[in-house]
Amino acid sequence: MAIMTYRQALNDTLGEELARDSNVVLMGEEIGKFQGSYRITEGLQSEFGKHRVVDTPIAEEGFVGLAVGAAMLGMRPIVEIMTINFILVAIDQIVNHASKIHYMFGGQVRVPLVIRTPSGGVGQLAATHSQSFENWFAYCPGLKVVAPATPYDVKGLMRSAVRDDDPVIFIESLALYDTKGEVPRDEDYTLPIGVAEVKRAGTDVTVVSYSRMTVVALQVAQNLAQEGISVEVVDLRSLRPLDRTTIIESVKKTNRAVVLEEDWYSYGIGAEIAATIQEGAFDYLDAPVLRVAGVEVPLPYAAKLSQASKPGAPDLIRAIKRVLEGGKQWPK
Amino acid sequence: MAIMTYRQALNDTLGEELARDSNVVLMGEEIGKFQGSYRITEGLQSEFGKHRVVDTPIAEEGFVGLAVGAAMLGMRPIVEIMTINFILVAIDQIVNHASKIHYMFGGQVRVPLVIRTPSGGVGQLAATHSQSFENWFAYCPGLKVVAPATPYDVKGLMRSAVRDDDPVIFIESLALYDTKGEVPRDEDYTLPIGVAEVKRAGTDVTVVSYSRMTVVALQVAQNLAQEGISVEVVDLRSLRPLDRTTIIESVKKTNRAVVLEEDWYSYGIGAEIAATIQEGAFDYLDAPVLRVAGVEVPLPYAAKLSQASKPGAPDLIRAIKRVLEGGKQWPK
Amino acid sequence: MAKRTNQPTTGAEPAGRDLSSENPQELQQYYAQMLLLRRFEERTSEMYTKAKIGGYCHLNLGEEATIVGLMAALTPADYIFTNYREHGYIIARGVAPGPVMAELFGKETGVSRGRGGSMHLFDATAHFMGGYAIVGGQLPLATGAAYALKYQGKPGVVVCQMGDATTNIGAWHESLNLAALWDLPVIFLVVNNGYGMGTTVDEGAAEPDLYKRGCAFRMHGERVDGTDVLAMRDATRRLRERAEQEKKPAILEAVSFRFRGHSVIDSDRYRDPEAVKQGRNANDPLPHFAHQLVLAGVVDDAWLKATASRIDQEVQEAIDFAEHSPNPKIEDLFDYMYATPVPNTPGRAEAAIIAQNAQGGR
Amino acid sequence: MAKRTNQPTTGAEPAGRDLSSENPQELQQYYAQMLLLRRFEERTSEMYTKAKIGGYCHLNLGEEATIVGLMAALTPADYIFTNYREHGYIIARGVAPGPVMAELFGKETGVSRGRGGSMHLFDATAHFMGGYAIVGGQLPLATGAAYALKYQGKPGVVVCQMGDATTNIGAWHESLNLAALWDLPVIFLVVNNGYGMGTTVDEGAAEPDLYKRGCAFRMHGERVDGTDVLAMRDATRRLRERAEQEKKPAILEAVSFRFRGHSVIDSDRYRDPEAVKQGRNANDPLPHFAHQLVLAGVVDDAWLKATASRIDQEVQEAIDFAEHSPNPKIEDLFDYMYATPVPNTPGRAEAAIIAQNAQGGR
Ligand SMILES: Cc1ncc(C[n+]2csc(CCOP(=O)(O)OP(=O)(O)O)c2C)c(N)n1
Ligand SMILES: Cc1ncc(C[n+]2csc(CCOP(=O)(O)OP(=O)(O)O)c2C)c(N)n1
Ligand SMILES: [Mg+2]
Ligand SMILES: [Mg+2]
Repeated sequence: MAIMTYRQALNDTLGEELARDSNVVLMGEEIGKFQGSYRITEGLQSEFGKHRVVDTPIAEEGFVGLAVGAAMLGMRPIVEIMTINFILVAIDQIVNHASKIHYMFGGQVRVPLVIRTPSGGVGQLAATHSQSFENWFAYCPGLKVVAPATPYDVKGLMRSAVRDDDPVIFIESLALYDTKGEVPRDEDYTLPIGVAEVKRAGTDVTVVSYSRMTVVALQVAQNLAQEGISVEVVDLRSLRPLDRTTIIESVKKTNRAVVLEEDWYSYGIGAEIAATIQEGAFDYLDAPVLRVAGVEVPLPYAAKLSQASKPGAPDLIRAIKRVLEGGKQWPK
Repeated sequence: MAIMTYRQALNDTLGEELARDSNVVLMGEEIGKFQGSYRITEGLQSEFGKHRVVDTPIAEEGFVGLAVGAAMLGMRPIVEIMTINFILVAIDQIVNHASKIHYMFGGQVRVPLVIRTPSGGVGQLAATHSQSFENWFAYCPGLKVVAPATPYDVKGLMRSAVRDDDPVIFIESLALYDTKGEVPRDEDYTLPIGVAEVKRAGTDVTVVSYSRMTVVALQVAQNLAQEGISVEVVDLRSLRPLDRTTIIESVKKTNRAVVLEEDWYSYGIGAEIAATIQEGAFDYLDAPVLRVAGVEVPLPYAAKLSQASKPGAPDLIRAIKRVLEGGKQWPK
Repeated sequence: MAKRTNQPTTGAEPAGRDLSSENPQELQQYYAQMLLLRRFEERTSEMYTKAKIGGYCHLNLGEEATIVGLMAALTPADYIFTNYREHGYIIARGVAPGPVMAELFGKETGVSRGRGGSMHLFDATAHFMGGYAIVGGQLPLATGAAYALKYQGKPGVVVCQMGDATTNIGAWHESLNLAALWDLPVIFLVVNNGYGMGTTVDEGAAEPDLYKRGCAFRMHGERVDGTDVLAMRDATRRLRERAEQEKKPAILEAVSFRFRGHSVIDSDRYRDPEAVKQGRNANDPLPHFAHQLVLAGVVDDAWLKATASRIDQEVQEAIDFAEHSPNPKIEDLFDYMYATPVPNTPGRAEAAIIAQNAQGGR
Repeated sequence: MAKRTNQPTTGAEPAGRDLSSENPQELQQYYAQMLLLRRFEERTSEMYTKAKIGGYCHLNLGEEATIVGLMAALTPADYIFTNYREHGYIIARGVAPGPVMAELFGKETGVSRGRGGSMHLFDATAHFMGGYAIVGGQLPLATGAAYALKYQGKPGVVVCQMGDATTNIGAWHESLNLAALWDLPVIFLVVNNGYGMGTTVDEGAAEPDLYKRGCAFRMHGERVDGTDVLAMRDATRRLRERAEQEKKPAILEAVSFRFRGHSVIDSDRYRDPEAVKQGRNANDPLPHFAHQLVLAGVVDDAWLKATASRIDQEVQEAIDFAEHSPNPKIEDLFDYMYATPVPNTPGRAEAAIIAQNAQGGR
């Protein structure tokens, strides 16, 4: 085992996949000469050359669509969208094209494409630079959407995504890039898309989350263990397909659930999780499923307002305690 | 009272608002000379002139953003997006700009803008022309999203939308344009944005829906009354703000709920409704909240496949009967 | 090239033309193909009226010479991306009319297995890479296909067809810039039929000489009479050669006249019926070409008659094929959902339940 | 106009310039304003390092002449939309440095009440209509503002500032086409500092002479030396006049040199430090202009010294103002959420709970 950062896990895997298959290319703004705005692609252009690691103009719709078209002819592009906020100008190519091409044309052509992009907020990036839109993509049949929380999962899911013949939206997190974790040395493992993982077993309450929020949930679980509260943490890992079985089985055991998510509360990922749980584990629930999510404002810049608008460990702890008391108030 | 179609109600109200306020303009593709692809704006260009009813090039991002900018200087544009499928190329201007400008700039400027567009499917318009994306907009703080089901509601909500100083997404339905309803003559009533309506009172089960699905729900309710099943129909009317209280109060009374929605099942509007109900009426629920929604495929063209993929009255009836039996299976 | 946007030629009888350098069989085939497209679209319109076809349906009437001339210049290695007005393109590319009509009928034997419909035709073997129904959506895709050809060192070029009004959307700018910047082998074919839906070229484009709009990318552009099959073929050949050999993209603007409304359900009431009639007569590629062929002695009246009846027959057979083909089964609803299967996705079991419910009156 | 993209001028001492037709007070003011922007940005960078400022922060160093020249030509009726690199613009437009610095500090006294931050400055009174942080996002908005001016018959024009790399995005095409098609009074100011982030103009634009890209819309374009405050002012005046009187939009490309990395956290390692140093020396608008003013007898060393210390003082006061201003209150979190209140939205009661929780360690 080696210890490495989430960033390093991404960088390594991208390098490995470039080396493995000459049809794999990386594309995006500033990923080459600039080394990537978040240094995910550092060193790769020098290693693989400008035709494998391609710097694009600022034209997200153009180069995302270009990657889709190239994929239709057998290439396997991995596109970086600098942050998910900028994906809005390219979303037509993803949702009206990439997601439909295989099905709508009766299975005649495949779109082996990965779009990787960090979601969520960090620092004080304010309203236009702190958003989460993974729920939008998770809504769309034809796409696969993954959102790993650890360097280990990054490697396993990125390998699967690159080798998958469908368009995969690979959600990263700015705030995770520097986090560390164990990764097996020299092992070409993959993780299945569409399968959640119980990252920590527990008996009193299930916390369902993904990406950075899974890390927060695991920390809270560890802290609450000291208070004698046993938290099970289900890490979704994939948002589409959604592994409803793993979620429901967990809640059938713990009888209580909280969703922790960084996106906005209404119509976010947590809505689907709560709806799924109440439908699948109705008779098992001792309290309503609560959602801990972002406050519904265009994220303000000022540090304290920004902080107060983002979900964090204290909010999760409060929610867990509420469901343990069978708390049923609404609104929270 | 007059009987008129949903289309006529739109056309009338747009004309009235054009007449009332010279800052109101209509903009969109083919809304003038062509009279609107769905004839919503028929006759308005001849009546009000080319500078009030403006035909645009095919440049949704450009003219939606143009309308936002014009609104910032005091105009009150009403933009037609021919169908919601084409809004994807303009979504950056709506979500990254229109929805944030008032808040992010500390309240210094307003964006009194209406974007009207039909959502959902009809006929065999296939994968790229049959989608529902209102859940995406409902997710975004700073927007208001309404989706009327009847000519009466169209008039009341359109007036409110045009006179509101925030960006309002006005969701219509292709399949409703020819439906008829009663509308008071010569009365300048408005309906509040953010308030749901119990469109039919009942005692056995609550059906929550909006837009065209409300019409289906009302029909089903009428039919099931003959079988002795009393269905309460809550018409959301607004998706953002969401009137949680009305939904929850209804379910507290009926103890059972089904959501009927035309969008895709996972991460659709119904997810938020089900999550809201289980949280707000947990102790009152005798069965899980079920969702009747679109099958998760890029809508196929072939008539039977297409039909089978869309939710309809029989599906709603099945779901209602399931919740009445306390049905708790998953998956359905 | 003298022809101006929105200025249909007058109905003067075309002069005889020197066709001595042409292969007569090829000329005959061009004519036959144009007639095939014409009859196919006329019958398609009829089938739509009979409710055999649903959704939106856009015809190529008036654009036959553009399409046939284009395809005459392409090789099997080339790829074609189009918009939703593409019935003629896939047929002229060599796909049998039967499976095309079957797609319009929504049948399992259709080119897209009934999943796509009129706006979404596809044939992998013919390198016909799809009709796309979001205006401008095919431009980045086609640019990407050209990127792949160049990257993989394969021969061939990509043709990206679109309408005049499509040059006003952002994807135009981004795609052409990328194609020019990276020297990609792609021809952007702008079919200028004078209208978006009811919007004229001048009402949408601040530079209505559309072939000139490549100036923003230092990209070469040409305008050609899209009702002249030979001019169209020759222009395509030139630009194709340049694209393949020098990897230089180009714009080809083909000007023609839209015979009917935007789609079969558009009653075209924003155009003056008299002007439309005149425009149609003046710009109909078929009689003009027939006249030239007769004058040059390439065909005679008997041949024209025989060809017409052969083609009527062929289109009728396509309709019969479509009519008698099976519908896709609801049990297959989730086939082609994902190319790489993953857990927790619905499959045949779920489709069977949906099929059962549907029979129960869904 | 002789100046080419990406070819910084050499460091030769500028020749004396005939300034006799200029108003000396105005010249002094231009210089003082340029120096104010310079010092403001230098201190901003310092404050960022001290963690007084968060988020992303982009400086105008090297662009002072562009900004001051632009603003010198505008009238109070005009409106300005910019990208995220806009500190200098709002100050040169007349907004006091204090509230601008306060915004960077995230304070309630900031120009956007602390909600926007460095990338999202706004001042309604000054008609400074916002910094926008999505590349190209401001273009349709500015076009719409011009539309409103024309519709409402108001005087004035709109200036839409952007960077060189922004000319590659679709919103550019759609906005310029609309502006040209509808004859809107807007000037598209392209600040060509040679780079997107690390991408040069040639690496992004197939037509790297950016002012020429208006050809796709029959739109006039000019290139000006963005380090020459008077050239910039005069070009703006000309285009402004044309826009206001004839309602003709135009492109103005102002070429300058980016002194540092893309943003304060960019270490600029993709540029050769020696070349950057040279470029900075050769293209620094301040010493060049000071030299001209001295040669022309408009200012002397004593004036320059006094001005420098006055401006240092002014910037220090801005920092002090920011430092001592209050933070926005969490209790106000939902203020400005909606301009027209509607039911079922969170308000002060909900904000109070959030504030309480936040104190409890959120
Ligand atoms: C992004 C988008 N906007 C609007 C439409 C609706 N629409 C379909 S075709 C069309 C006109 C296109 O005109 P043109 O490009 O000239 O092609 P033509 O139909 O004349 O061949 C419009 C507005 C669409 N499909 N996609
Ligand atoms: C749509 C979008 N894509 C990418 C980014 C990230 N980004 C911010 S600034 C920038 C470079 C812009 O360069 P230019 O237009 O030349 O302006 P400059 O910063 O040089 O003033 C990029 C890529 C963004 N904010 N928005
Ligand atoms: Mg056209
Ligand atoms: Mg730049």
